[in-house]
Amino acid sequence: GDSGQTTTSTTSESATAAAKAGKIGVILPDSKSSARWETADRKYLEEAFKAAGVEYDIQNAQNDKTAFQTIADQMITNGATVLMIVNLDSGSGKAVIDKAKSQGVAVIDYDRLTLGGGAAYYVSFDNTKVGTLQGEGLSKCLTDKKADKPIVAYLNGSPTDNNATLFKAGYDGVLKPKFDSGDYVKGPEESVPDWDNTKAGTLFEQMLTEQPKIAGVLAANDGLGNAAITILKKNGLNGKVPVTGQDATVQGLQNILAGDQCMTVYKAVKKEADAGAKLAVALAKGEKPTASSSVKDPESGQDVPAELMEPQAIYADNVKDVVADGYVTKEELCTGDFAAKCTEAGIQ
Amino acid sequence: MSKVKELPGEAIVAATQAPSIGNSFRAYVQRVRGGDMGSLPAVLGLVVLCAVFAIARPSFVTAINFANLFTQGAAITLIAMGLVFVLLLGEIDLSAGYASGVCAAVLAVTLASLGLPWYVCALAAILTGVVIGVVLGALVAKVGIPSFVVTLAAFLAFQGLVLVLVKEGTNISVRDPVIVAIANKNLEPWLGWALYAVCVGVFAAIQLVRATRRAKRGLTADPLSLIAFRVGTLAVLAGVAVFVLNLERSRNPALVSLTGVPIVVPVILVLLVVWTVILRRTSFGRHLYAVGGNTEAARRAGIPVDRLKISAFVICSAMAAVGGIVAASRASSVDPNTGGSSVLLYAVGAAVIGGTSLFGGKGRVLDAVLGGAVVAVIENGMGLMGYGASVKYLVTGCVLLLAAGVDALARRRAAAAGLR
Amino acid sequence: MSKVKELPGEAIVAATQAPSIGNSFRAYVQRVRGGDMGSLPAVLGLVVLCAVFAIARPSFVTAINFANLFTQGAAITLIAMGLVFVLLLGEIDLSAGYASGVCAAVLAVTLASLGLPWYVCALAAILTGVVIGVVLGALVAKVGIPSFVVTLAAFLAFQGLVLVLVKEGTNISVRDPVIVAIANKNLEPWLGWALYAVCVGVFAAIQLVRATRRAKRGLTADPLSLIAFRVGTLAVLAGVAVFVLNLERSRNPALVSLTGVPIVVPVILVLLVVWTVILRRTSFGRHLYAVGGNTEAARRAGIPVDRLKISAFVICSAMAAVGGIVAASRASSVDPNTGGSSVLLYAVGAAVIGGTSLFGGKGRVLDAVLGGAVVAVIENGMGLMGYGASVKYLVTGCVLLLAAGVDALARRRAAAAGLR
Amino acid sequence: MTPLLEVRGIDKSFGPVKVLHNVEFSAYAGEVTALVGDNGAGKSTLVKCIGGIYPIDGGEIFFDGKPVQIHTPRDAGELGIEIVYQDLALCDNLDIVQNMFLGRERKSGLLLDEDSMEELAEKTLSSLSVRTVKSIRQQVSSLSGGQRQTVAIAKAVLWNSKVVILDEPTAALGVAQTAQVLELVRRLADTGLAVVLISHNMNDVFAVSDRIAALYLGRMAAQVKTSDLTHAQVVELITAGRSGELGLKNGVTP
Amino acid sequence: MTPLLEVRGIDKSFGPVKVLHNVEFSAYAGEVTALVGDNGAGKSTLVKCIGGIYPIDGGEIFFDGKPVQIHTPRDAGELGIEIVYQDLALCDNLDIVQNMFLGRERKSGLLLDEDSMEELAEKTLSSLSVRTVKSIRQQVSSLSGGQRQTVAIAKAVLWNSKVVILDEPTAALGVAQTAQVLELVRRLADTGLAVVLISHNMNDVFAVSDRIAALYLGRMAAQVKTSDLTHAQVVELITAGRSGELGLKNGVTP
Ligand SMILES: Nc1ncnc2c1ncn2[C@@H]1O[C@H](COP(=O)(O)OP(=O)(O)OP(=O)(O)O)[C@@H](O)[C@H]1O
Ligand SMILES: Nc1ncnc2c1ncn2[C@@H]1O[C@H](COP(=O)(O)OP(=O)(O)OP(=O)(O)O)[C@@H](O)[C@H]1O
Ligand SMILES: O[C@@H]1[C@@H](O)[C@H](O)OC[C@H]1O
Ligand SMILES: [Mg+2]
Ligand SMILES: [Mg+2]
Repeated sequence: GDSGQTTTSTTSESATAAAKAGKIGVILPDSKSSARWETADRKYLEEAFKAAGVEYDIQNAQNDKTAFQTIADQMITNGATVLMIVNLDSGSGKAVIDKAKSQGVAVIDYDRLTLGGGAAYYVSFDNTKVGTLQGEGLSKCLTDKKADKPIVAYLNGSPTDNNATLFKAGYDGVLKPKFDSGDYVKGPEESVPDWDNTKAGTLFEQMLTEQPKIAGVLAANDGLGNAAITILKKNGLNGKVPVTGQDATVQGLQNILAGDQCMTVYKAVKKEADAGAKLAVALAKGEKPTASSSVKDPESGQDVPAELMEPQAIYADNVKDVVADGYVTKEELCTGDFAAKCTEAGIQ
Repeated sequence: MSKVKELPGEAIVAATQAPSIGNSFRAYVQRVRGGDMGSLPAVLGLVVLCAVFAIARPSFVTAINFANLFTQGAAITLIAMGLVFVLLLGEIDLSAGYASGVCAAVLAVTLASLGLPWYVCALAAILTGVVIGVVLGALVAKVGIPSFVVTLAAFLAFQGLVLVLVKEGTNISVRDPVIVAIANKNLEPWLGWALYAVCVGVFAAIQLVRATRRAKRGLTADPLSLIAFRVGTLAVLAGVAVFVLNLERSRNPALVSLTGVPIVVPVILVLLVVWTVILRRTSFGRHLYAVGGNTEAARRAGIPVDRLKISAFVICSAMAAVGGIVAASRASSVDPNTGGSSVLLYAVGAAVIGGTSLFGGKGRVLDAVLGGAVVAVIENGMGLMGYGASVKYLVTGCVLLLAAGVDALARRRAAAAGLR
Repeated sequence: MSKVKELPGEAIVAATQAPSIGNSFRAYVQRVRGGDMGSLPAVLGLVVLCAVFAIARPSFVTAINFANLFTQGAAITLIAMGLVFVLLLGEIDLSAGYASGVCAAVLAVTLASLGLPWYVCALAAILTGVVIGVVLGALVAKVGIPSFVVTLAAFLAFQGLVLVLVKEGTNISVRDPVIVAIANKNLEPWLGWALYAVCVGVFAAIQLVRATRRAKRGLTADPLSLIAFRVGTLAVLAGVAVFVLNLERSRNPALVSLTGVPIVVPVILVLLVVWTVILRRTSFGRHLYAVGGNTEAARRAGIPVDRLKISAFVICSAMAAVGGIVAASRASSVDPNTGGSSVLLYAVGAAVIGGTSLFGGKGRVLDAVLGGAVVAVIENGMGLMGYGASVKYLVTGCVLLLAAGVDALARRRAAAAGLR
Repeated sequence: MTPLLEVRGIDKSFGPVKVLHNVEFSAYAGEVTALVGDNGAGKSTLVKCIGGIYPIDGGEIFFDGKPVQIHTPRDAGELGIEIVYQDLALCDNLDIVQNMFLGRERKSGLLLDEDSMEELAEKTLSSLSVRTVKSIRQQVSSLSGGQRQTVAIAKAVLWNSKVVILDEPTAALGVAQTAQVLELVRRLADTGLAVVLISHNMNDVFAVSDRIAALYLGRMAAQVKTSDLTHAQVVELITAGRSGELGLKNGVTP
Repeated sequence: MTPLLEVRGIDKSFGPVKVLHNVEFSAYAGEVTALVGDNGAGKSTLVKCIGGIYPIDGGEIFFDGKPVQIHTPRDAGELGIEIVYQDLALCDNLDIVQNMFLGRERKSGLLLDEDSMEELAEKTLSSLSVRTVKSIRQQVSSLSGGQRQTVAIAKAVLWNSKVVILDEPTAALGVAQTAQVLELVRRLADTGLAVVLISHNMNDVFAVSDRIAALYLGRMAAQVKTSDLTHAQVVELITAGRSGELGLKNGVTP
């Protein structure tokens, strides 16, 4: 766990640039909603900042919004001139943005947009698109399985996570028409508090008891997907009921290779991190960078300059893309029994 | 059961005259009416809950749901069983939840990264629990920091430790077939019946031996009829349970067959029996009650209070480790949330609902199992109802209150009768 | 302070002869050495923590960080102040965190949807707290369900209630300037000094009046020199604090000026004084201690124990509402997480670290403030250190343990000297 | 003469165990009534029933000839019944003064009047010859057995009550303190109070009491004038429930 | 004759308050030594120092002539010192049998031997004429004051100890029970044990003791043969610390 250690370093190569540049503070939200924050985002951001030779400080609020604000206070106290935040909710996010602004500190919304917050920039994936890919993925797998009027269950993300709302909007956009047309049947639906995988297991077990004929599961990310797969396995239904996911975690990819999971959505976090870091570094140097597009904040109605990345759907046949991208290493993925499946999937 | 001293003719009439089924039953009714409820409220609460859920959702009374109940409640129940020991002393362990997370993470890491055999890894997890217990116990007993503070600090530290072990937030899969089987597989039907036969047989034997031994010494002993009644009740109830669990409950019997007693059931049973014997029939257990009832009196009786406190924390953390292993098995993975969120509160709640006192001196391991069953039935039933998160929280809270209310009102009535 | 009875010549030497600075100091040292530590351990812990952080991170001792400390610790401290009342009775309120969330949500909803003026909304929030307290208290006192179970149920139910109020997971912004000001704005510098003058003046007056009144009755009274010393100490410490908080602390003074005592400081101060007077100088407060010390004795003395319990829960929930308002102000929003996560454990921890007993009968409102300060300093300092999540949890746990260890070891030593 | 306090036909069970059977008992103003009986006879239980600690299963309580309901200790206190219980009920976390005024604190305005309470407590205690208490601001947890007992007695006599019941008040007291308490008991009765004294010490009983009531296994064996009884007769009533013509006949109350 | 138990120069303070000053005390095998003194004189404190409940500030303890260290109640128990404390230390949540064998349960194999404990407890209790206890499987919380006292005494005499110390054991007992306990005390001494009896009842003291030790305000005023003392002298020693040639002189131990 070296990644846990936050580095406050100045790289000597670009000391001249750093001399003028201010310090950048990054606040990550938690480590239980997804593995990505600590394993991917932190790593890629650190690399980007080191390369730019700026001082930085990355901290994780661990799903505690009081801590989130305290960390923001402390970063400003420590001399940060740019903050990049993944908010826990728009309200506390806005409080941080307001306080920072009043002190002349610029703020970038990273991955999650702070509604009504008025951040200087927004960097993310197209989250509705993520949901769309999941919805399309599930239909594809159901078609492959030649399912007839399948009952589809939802395991939504945390009710408090705004991205979860966007994902749902995405997959509803694909699946709702099919429910309406009668091709699919809408099954039970639950939002999993805090993306808690243990709770998700019991929730899904009870869905299945109440509605034994569930034929497809839209799980909002790989952790929730794995919880559903465990229950399906117990009932001998794994591989027969397709399950979706998100984040291309090692666990999710292994489940795909094993045939238990239908698909996941790969978000090339490196791109997101690089884009965010680029904006932050520019701001820290006192520049006014321009963004490629903009997003309309539905609450304030203002346009926020934005950089939006494209997510990619991953099925068994293109798991190798994720490895090739360096997001997951072959060593972690192809352990034990999976070595053979990796070869089969063309991963080298 | 109780030894009655003979009183002069005009003296107060003794509660139990000669033990027989009739008299024992009358004495029991009197005891209950007098306020010594034992586990009745928890059992009553359980029955009411089951009835309500069964009416609201017919799927509640299916074989599959019955089997689900056991696996869903197992981890909490196991942690609660350990907590009983700490609560008996009037102490608390807020860190038991995350301790189970740490131990589960140790299991997952040793399995995944080191590739050791499952029993070595399980042992490592339990040993981790033991070490945790020693440290917590020593801080409480030897240094004298209140257990609330020690375990609050541990609650934080273990959260950090889990993160370190799962590399700051990854999800470690548990794929070892034996470990996964614990919470996901079932005993062969014949094994279920064998287990049943052993349990009922041993119970009958113990009852008989004890009665004859007491009779030989001239102490009041339970009559054969009463023993037969007890053994019969157990045989019928356990028989029905085994029978139902041995029914086919697969959604697709052609594809896969799903029958038998879930493996967690014998795990819980064995631990229940072992800990109950230790609490009730060894001097160690006796001393735990004594320290919880009156620490000073225990100290004056020469009981090594500090050592006892440390042992209680060790048992608690070790049971948390067992709970963690079951949780890891059930989720087939470990993540930073394992043992977190409401695990601890539910476990303490289970012990308390079962009848264990937070102020020490009163409690049984069976309490944890009964209370754990109440908590599991509420979660299970609410899961079937398909409410949204908010309604579910609200209803769960109210149901919990109702279950505890039965108990409280019964005791109230008893207190009004002068017993408390 | 204490009245000494004259003893025969060969009798044991009394602790305090005539009160004077020298004698009072000697008596204090003896009391501390004898184990009556008062708030010394918490204060010592605070000093050590501050010293360590100041050395590790010079930014810890800046004016801006000093001001941050107050707003960061305010909500937890306020909730802890209320919890002291419940803990004094030997009860617990696990729902205080989410109760603050519910009340904050009521505030936000009435502000946002109904557009009522801020004072009406704040009142509605506090009233909600009062109602919650009445319900919890009645369930504990009248129905007789253990407070752990009642408030565990409430913990779940309130979680659901917050979700209902914030419409299943959105978050409601709080934009009212007055409410937002509470945790985010400061007093005008002159107002800070005025407050300072009033506080010191009133303190001096009370001390003087009490001493002269006791002297008149022929009871031992504190001498002028001792009073002067106390008032002087307060004047210097508070003076330095006000001075520092009135320094310019904006990172960008050209853009915005940031000076003055944070508004939460007088809020906490007023509540601290009011509750302390109620606990120490009214019969209501006296009865709380009595019930916590020996419920049966209190009942026999004719104290209405049930009513007292309900009042304690009302105070606790009302203070939770105040804490919720401050939290809503600080976050400028309310969401389903308000009052959740570790708020409750930190609040109880604050009270316990300050010296309040979980077993009832021992505690002061000041404990909550001191313990709250310890918790806030740990969080604040750890935030400056820039550790990763796992390390931060680990270190926070250890620091908490150390802070509590000072206290425990001191009391241990005292117990060895025969006092407990 | 109507008794100031009278109970009639009191029954009391703890669960299946019946502890008091149809007990009659009276205490008269200006008199000391001794309540005697073997260990476990039910003396303390009877007192707790009168004090509102235990609810009674049957029977009636009369105060000054009128039937009254005593459901809580508060009710008893309001009638003017003051009791020193055998299991002294003191709050260990409070000091002597605070314990003595518990439930009836003196106030000036809304706040407690600590000074006048301290003064009064001091006065009462010194009248009971407590010499070794270091400070009346000492917590009662640090008192010796006898000192605790004295505080409990002082607490009860501080009020202008009409009935004072003392359950084995001198059990833990030294020679001098015992004499002082017995003197106090007599003095209280002489000022017109009804005093009930429970004691196992026959010398004390005969020294101060006007009337003796003997409980035997939960039944009232006899309630007779002290002057009509001998030492030996009382012991017989206590240990056998009867003595000659006096007492229980075959377990039936006379 | 060397005393079986001897303490020399014991000092004990509670914080700033010094409770025992340089106390000397001996108990001889085969004798009953009465320890008397006013309320708060320090009797119970001395006993608790000997029992390892309180650590001593200074002084030495000798057992059978050899210096010993008593740091915990366990140490005292291992030496064969058995104590009935004034603040009876019983576990309210356990029953009578469980309390009597606490810390020294009988076992058969690894498990408790409940039956033999029940038998033995029954025997011991009936020798102390306890008649009103309904069942020896009753929790001690439901016992009367005297019944609790009896259980505590029975607990102490159950063991083959060498020294038995009883701190006001008869305070709550009835007439018959008191006689029984005094008889027991004498019997224990006659079988060769050293018995220490604390009591405020001079009759009891003179009835059974061989030697009397008087504590006065934390100092040992005198330790003399009972036969050399009169009733009045002992009362004087208790209340004034001296009596003629005997006792403390200007606060200095003789
Ligand atoms: N709470 C209770 N539950 C069950 N039995 C009880 C309870 N309280 C008292 N008893 C029983 O009632 C009987 C009478 O008890 P009580 O305390 O009134 O006796 P007493 O006359 O005061 O005796 P003593 O002189 O020893 O104080 C005893 O046998 C006792 O065991
Ligand atoms: N824990 C303590 N803290 C402070 N003072 C104490 C403590 N325990 C006892 N004392 C004081 O020590 C003195 C001696 O107490 P001790 O209990 O030994 O008296 P005693 O001789 O047994 O009296 P009694 O006959 O009333 O039982 C008393 O003045 C008492 O207040
Ligand atoms: O990547 C996801 C992130 O966008 C969301 O906010 O939290 C859960 C993660 O799985
Ligand atoms: Mg009694
Ligand atoms: Mg004593």
